[in-house]
Amino acid sequence: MSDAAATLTIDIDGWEGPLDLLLALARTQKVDLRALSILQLVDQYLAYVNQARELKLEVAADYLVMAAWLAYLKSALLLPRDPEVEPSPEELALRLQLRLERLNAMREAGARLIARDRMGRDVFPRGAPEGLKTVRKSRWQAEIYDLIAAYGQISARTRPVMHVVAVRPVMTLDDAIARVSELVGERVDWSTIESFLPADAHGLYRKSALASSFVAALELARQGRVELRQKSPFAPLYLKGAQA
Amino acid sequence: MTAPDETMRAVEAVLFAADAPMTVADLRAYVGEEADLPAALAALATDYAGRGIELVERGGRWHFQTASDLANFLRRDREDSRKLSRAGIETLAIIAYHEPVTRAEIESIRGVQISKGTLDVLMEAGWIRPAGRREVPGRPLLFATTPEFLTHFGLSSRRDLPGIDDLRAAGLLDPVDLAFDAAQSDAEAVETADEDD
Amino acid sequence: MTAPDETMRAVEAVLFAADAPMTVADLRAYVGEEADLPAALAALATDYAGRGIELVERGGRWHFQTASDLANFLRRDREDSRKLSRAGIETLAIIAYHEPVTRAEIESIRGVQISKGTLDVLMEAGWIRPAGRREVPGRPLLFATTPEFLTHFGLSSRRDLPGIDDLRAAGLLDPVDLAFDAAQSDAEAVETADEDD
Repeated sequence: MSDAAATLTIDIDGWEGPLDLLLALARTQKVDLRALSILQLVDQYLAYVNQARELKLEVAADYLVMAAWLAYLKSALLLPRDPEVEPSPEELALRLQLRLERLNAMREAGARLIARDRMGRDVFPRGAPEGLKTVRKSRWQAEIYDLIAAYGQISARTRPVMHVVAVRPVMTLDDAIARVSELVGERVDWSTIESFLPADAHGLYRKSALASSFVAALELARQGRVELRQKSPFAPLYLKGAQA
Repeated sequence: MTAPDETMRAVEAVLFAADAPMTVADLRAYVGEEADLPAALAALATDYAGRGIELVERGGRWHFQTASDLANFLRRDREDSRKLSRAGIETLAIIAYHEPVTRAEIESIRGVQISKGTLDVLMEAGWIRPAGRREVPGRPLLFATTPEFLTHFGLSSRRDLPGIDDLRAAGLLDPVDLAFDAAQSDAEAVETADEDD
Repeated sequence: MTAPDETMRAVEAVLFAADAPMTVADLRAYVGEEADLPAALAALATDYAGRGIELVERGGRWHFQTASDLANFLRRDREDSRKLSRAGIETLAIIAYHEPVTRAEIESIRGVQISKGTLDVLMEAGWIRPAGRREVPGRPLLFATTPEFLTHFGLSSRRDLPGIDDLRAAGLLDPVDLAFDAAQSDAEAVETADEDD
């Protein structure tokens, strides 16, 4: 058995992994892979690896893992069958044989492929082709929307910007002071600030009138012309003309 | 066309694969000393006469070439659909709205210089044309749109282009101010709703 | 060899001038929409059969090349620059015969990891390409051969791969698991047959 192994050069680097080495060893049996003796192959492999180690060659870990697995397979194949153990050693051996067959098939296919008449080695394309010309014509695309939007943006970007503040209905502070001081003179009792607003004031104008009238009331109180009264925060605000 | 002999086949293959025309001496180095090359070349030239490929001799050098009457088949036109650049579309828009217009005027309206390529592209697209010169110092060229421009954009005349007011109404002008006004009226709507409560 | 018609001449010239193999659709862009290209190609292939130049189809693409038996005239000072390693050849064969195939599947057949360089070399040669992903956990990349692979190795299609039919019939392109199950059921069938005797 070691004779078979010895026919292969001891050069662990030359193998593309343990399966490659196994296939090379299997071929030395000179039988169809389907008739391969797995037990014999295991012995071949173990002898080869041992020999390499005796020669103090560095043996990569995966070769040793394969060696350990094959040693286990061998013992399982030789010892009485334990029906509890799944998969059976025969199944493991069959799987190994199937893998070797597949690797062998691809190795032979690769050899046949590479031996074909290959472009640039056996057959040649034209050495100096004139080449074909493609004359490119661009068909430009743009949509009317793009055109109009672009003009809008240019206009927006370059036209002089003029800001117009929309006219809003407001009561100015001067108007409110005049109005409140006039009305307060006509009244004797405390009146709510709302009663000083124009009866027809609505919406934003009413808000503006209320705010202006409030500031007007504060100003008039500062001048000592009105008195203000409020019972608590947010309670109605009352005005009355100051005692002369 | 007779069945070629081995010398003819070899010459045929060598000339085909060669990357430059070859003299008889060049060929001999490949095909062999004994071969009757002049005979093989003459026979090949006859074989190829009238085909799409011809064997020709120029100054003692032989090569295959495509038949000259077929040159029109060796090129083809390809139309690529390409989108106009931003500069292109802006320039086109200015010409369309202001034509006839000089390049300097386009630049002044755009606020950016235009490259010559931009006008070239619009010209190539067939959308603008030179339209005389402005009679001012320097006599600058004027540009205007073409009938193809109207066709491409589905316009029956330039008057179909929306005016500034239309653009504003469509939200295409001054989008910042428009957004502001929209936000304002939303706010008022909310206030009114509050008062109704 | 009959006198070529105009379509044949045009196809001949275009393929001759082309610097890469061409599909019928490629040719049509040059020769014209109406031309009966399949007929012209078939007639040309017949015309050139046995000459020093041949018209061949590889993976649907047509090109002229020198006849393979003339390699000895042409190989002069050309060395095989693309010398592939054993790993490269095996990996290429596995991809070609099994495509599309993942890296893990290649490794499982070879019983060893592929170094990164191996796939790179094949990819750089233009013979393999990534071909999508397998929709399994991890979505591994798939590899397949290219049209250039067929051209380089002189294959009309993958069906021309040496011995592919035999390999398929023998189940040697099936994964080990599948082959194992098949072998097991065969064995059971034999056992049952034995018992019947």
